[in-house]
Amino acid sequence: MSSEAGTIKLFFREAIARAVREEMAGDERVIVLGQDVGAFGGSYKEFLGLYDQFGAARVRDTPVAEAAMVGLGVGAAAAGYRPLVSITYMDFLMLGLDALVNYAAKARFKTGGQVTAPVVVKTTAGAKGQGVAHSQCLEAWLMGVPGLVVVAPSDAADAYGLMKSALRHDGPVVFVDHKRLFPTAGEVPLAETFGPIGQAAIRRPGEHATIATHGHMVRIAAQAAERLARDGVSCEIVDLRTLAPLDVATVAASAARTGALVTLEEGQLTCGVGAEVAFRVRESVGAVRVARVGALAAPISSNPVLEAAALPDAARVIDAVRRVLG
Amino acid sequence: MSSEAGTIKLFFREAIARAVREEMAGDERVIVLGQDVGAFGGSYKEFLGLYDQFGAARVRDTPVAEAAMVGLGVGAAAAGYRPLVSITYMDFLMLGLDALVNYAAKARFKTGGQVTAPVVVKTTAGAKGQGVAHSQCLEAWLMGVPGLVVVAPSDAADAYGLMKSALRHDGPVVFVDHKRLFPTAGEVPLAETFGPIGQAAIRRPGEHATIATHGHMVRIAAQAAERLARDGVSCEIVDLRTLAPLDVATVAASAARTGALVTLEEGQLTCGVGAEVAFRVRESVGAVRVARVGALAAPISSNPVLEAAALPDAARVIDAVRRVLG
Amino acid sequence: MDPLATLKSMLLIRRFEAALDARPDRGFQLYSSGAEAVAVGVCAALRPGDQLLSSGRSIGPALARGIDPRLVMAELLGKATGPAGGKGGRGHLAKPDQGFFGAHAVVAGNLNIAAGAALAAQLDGRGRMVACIFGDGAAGAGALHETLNIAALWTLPLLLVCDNNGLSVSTPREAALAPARLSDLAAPFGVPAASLDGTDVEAVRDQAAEFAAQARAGGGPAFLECRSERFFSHSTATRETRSAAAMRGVLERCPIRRCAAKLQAAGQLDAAGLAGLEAEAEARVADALAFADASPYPDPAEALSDVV
Amino acid sequence: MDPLATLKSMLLIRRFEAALDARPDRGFQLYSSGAEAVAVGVCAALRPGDQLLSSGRSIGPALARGIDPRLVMAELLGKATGPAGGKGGRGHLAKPDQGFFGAHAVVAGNLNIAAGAALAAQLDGRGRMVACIFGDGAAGAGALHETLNIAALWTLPLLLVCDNNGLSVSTPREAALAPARLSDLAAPFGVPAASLDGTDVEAVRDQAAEFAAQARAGGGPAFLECRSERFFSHSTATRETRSAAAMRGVLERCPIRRCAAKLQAAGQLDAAGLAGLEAEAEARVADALAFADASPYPDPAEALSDVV
Ligand SMILES: Cc1ncc(C[n+]2csc(CCOP(=O)(O)OP(=O)(O)O)c2C)c(N)n1
Ligand SMILES: Cc1ncc(C[n+]2csc(CCOP(=O)(O)OP(=O)(O)O)c2C)c(N)n1
Ligand SMILES: [Mg+2]
Ligand SMILES: [Mg+2]
Repeated sequence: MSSEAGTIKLFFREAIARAVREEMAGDERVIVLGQDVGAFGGSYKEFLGLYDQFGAARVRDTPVAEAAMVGLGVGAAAAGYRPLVSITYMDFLMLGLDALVNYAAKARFKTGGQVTAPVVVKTTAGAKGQGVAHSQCLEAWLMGVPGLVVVAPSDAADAYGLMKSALRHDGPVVFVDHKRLFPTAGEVPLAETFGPIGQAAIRRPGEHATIATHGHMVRIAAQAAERLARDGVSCEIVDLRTLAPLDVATVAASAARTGALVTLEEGQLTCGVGAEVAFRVRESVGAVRVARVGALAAPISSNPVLEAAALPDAARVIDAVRRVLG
Repeated sequence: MSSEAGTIKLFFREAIARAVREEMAGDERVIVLGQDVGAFGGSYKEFLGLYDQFGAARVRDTPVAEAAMVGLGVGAAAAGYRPLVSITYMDFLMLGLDALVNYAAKARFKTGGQVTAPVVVKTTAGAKGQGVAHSQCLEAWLMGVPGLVVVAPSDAADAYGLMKSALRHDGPVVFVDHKRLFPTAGEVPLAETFGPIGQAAIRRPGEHATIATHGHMVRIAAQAAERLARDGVSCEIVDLRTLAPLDVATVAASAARTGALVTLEEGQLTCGVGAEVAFRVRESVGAVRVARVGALAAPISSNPVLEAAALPDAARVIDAVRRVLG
Repeated sequence: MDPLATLKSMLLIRRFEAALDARPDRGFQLYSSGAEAVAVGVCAALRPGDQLLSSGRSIGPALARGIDPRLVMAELLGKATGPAGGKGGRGHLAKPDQGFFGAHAVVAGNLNIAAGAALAAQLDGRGRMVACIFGDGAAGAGALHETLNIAALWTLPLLLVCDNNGLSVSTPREAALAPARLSDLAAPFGVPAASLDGTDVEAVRDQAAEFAAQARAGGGPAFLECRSERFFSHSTATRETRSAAAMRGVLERCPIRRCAAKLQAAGQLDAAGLAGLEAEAEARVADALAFADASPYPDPAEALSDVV
Repeated sequence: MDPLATLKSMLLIRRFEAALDARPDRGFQLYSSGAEAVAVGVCAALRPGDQLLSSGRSIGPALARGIDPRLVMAELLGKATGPAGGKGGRGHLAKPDQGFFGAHAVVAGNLNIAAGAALAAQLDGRGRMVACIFGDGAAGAGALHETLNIAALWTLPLLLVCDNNGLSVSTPREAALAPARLSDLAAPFGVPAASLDGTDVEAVRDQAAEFAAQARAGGGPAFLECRSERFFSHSTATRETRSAAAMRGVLERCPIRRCAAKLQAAGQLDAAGLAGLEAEAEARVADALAFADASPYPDPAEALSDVV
């Protein structure tokens, strides 16, 4: 059952299913739209059981039509519902950006508050052997869209808590998970809890350098910190958890203490999460040594050798930390 | 005719038309696809005359179907042609991102060099009274896509030279212009010239602060520099001209001289052009005071009062320069 | 809705746009004149709880849906007293609490949004339905295909109304769309469709009413093509591409004159009565302008409100 | 292409996939077994200068187009000797110089790319055409609508082949697509269409040949729906959702057995002859595996080559 008191060990995918189940049970307006989310239970079983419990009217398999899927969710949201739209991989979210960015993100503003679109677009980022068009991390695009909230949990507890909060938020939320997180397990509170939107978390305290990252990369940061610790280098890991709004205060406070910041993301560095975090931290704490780590500037191949070569790993993070520590 | 020797005064839109005309005349593989690009000559008359000269087979009016427009251009490019696809406003490019980002940008890589897609996607960014879904600047999204070249001319000469180079480039290029630039005029060389891709230009030399910007904002920077000059503050204006690849060297050298950098863009600041320029410059010149200027973090209304309030203007640039000069 | 009411509604749209167009401060606008019968006919088939969505060409739809001309004028002129406080403006008019879910300036961008609103109406189970007016140009967009397919699969209470004025900016419908009739696009999905003269307000109203009744009864979506005219150039910023001769033919097909003539022939209206209705429309428009003129622009600080 | 050649080609695909699937290092794969007749029948109608595009389910199309199994195996196993140096891999196979323009793993993502290639073929004016194989799931995407419309308007030499195996991952075609027959989607655009049994390689070949001839003659696009089967689960990473009983029915509809039986009935093939062809296929696959095994993985530095 549980290793710690008051918690239960759940797989990341189970934590998502639990959050959606609780919200669907408590609020009729919550519905799920997506490809193979019904009896199949989702590509990563993250919706398992919802169809049996809530039925075909509230858990809807859709055609392969991402533009309409997002549009339907946004439209139903603007009409008073709270749909969760599952876009299997973030690469395919491009097909639905018009409804998400041109409509949902602007609905509240352009109607002077008459309309809000509380839709949650859940999508899976990251590379795991599926190639150039099934591996991208586009969080940075969404961070720059006023009106969108973007959350990116790194463990089961946050997958649960942030999904709960996302489904209660009164505007569009993009919930970004990762292929490599679904099979990971973690302790989740037995009691109903809500993850704080806009609040980063310090996953590991440290003195010499701050590593600011999110999602699956938090695990890579932990590996790097472990190895650096053996050499007496102590890293503080800040899990951003929410990318929009960004909790600069927590990262800045940490960087101010350590004096060194390494940003880590799986996606592209150019105009990426790290560039933004670095800028905002420097604005608020002035002189701090900074380095950023991300994917190589190339498409991500499904080839095992090339994928591994392109993605950030502990070794690269360690190099970056040593660089900023000069 | 001409104010300077060897040049001719052309409107920005005429400079684009001239470049496309010359390339179409010299290379049968160059074709134009877009809405109302034929007899109508384009929304801003930037294609005027091409239809009469080259005919309906090479200058094709398309339906309102941005996804297919980009896909057709990319497919024809991969099959050996050099299409220019006109996407009226950059907001609508979202509808065509799948073909551009998931296919064109990766075609060369994923085929190991067997296929390249020399397509030019020309699109118009920026706000000019047309509202929340017709005003966006999404250059930063594209800068982070490996495989894409992004150019953004600020005057007629570069509109001509960079369009020429874009149509000769052996991969996908996004040519970003701006609603407010079409009616501006400038001196363009009479002789055939090619704008250097990946090379920024110093538009105004200065000693105290560097302003790095692109497109229409170069004109705003010039206004700010003029006014600051009256107070004895001398600004160097670097026109990035190409956003991918980014000419960091020129900006860094300038910032190293002046010791202060202000980035200016019309789009959103978060994960924007300025965040990237600032990071890369700091990487290469170390300590430099930096500030960034961009739109307010909100959708851009067509409302004259609210649009003006949201967009960067000379006053804000002046404040930023004074801020970095402490 | 009685015949005189539909005529009144069409007259209001026509006069409203003429007055707005005469304003030097009107900015960028898209007009519905020539297609009044489409919006008015469709709205005659809608009930208070229903929702209407439209393309950026939304003055006709908004007024036909019964939104106070004062509010519409204020919004279009960027005044703080508009339903969106002047933030939406042209192309984004909205008053959902009165059944106008809103316009959207992205061509075909409102189709799947409308399907989502129809899904909400279906889940509500109160017999409400949704109508979405879009142009012929939008019929070339994949959004129509995805929306028709899902609306048919899920029997959504959705009426798709194609206001076919034969043009997308300068591009003739024949050069942009392969189908012989745009209503044919519904057939593969088993969605009932009709194609009719969009200058005949009664024909539009009757067909829309039939489809609306089907939708309310759980019969699912329908597709209504209305062949209308565009009396102005595409927008106030777009040059006219049609010849003077062609324009004469276009202006011939006036839905208002057609409606008035029919009522006069039927003895339901005489010259004096028509003059009275025109004067009434003029008065409402003058009042709307006065209201807008008396209204302030929004505070610049509003540029940052209602964002998240 | 003679009947024995089509049978050989189908056998090669079947044995190739069986051998690949048996490899612990095969990674994520999508198989064509059950739909061999679709790719082989279509390719029998193509000429050297033509181009074939496919969905991510591309082993059948690549081999049917005549790409050397050694190259295909090397690419799928991530070896540097693959046509893309191992960079493309599953879902992105390509060998354009041999008429396989390429696979694309984005559902429906290859449709408008294929139309672009067809536009190039039309502009070349050398009687070449383009075929694009996509799944039933892709028929729900707006890309099909936009592509059909433009291909029809511009009479592009494009053959759209829907490999309808009745499933999109776990979702039955009936639950995802409203049309009674997917080929009906072509009708509104005036695009000729046919719907046939995709396990009958001769039927596919003959209809594809007719449509290809039309396209070459300037007759424009066509739509060919082939009702096939999926013998494996959606992918090597996807759990099977069909019952054992259902699978028995699925495996009944084997295009290879059907073709072999027909040839035997016609006296063009005997048991020994069939065994010989099977052995030949086995041998080619074994050779392909040996080639791939003897090939190196790409140098990690390749991760940064061929980008811009
Ligand atoms: C996706 C998209 N592409 C292009 C445009 C530019 N545009 C605005 S209105 C219009 C014409 C649309 O024609 P139609 O749908 O027939 O509507 P009409 O203007 O005739 O009422 C176009 C191309 C747009 N707003 N959205
Ligand atoms: C745009 C997009 N959405 C979703 C997916 C995930 N996906 C991969 S294959 C597939 C099923 C497609 O079904 P179908 O088109 O019938 O092809 P089949 O697998 O049956 O050959 C899906 C949904 C994708 N690759 N691309
Ligand atoms: Mg029209
Ligand atoms: Mg299928």
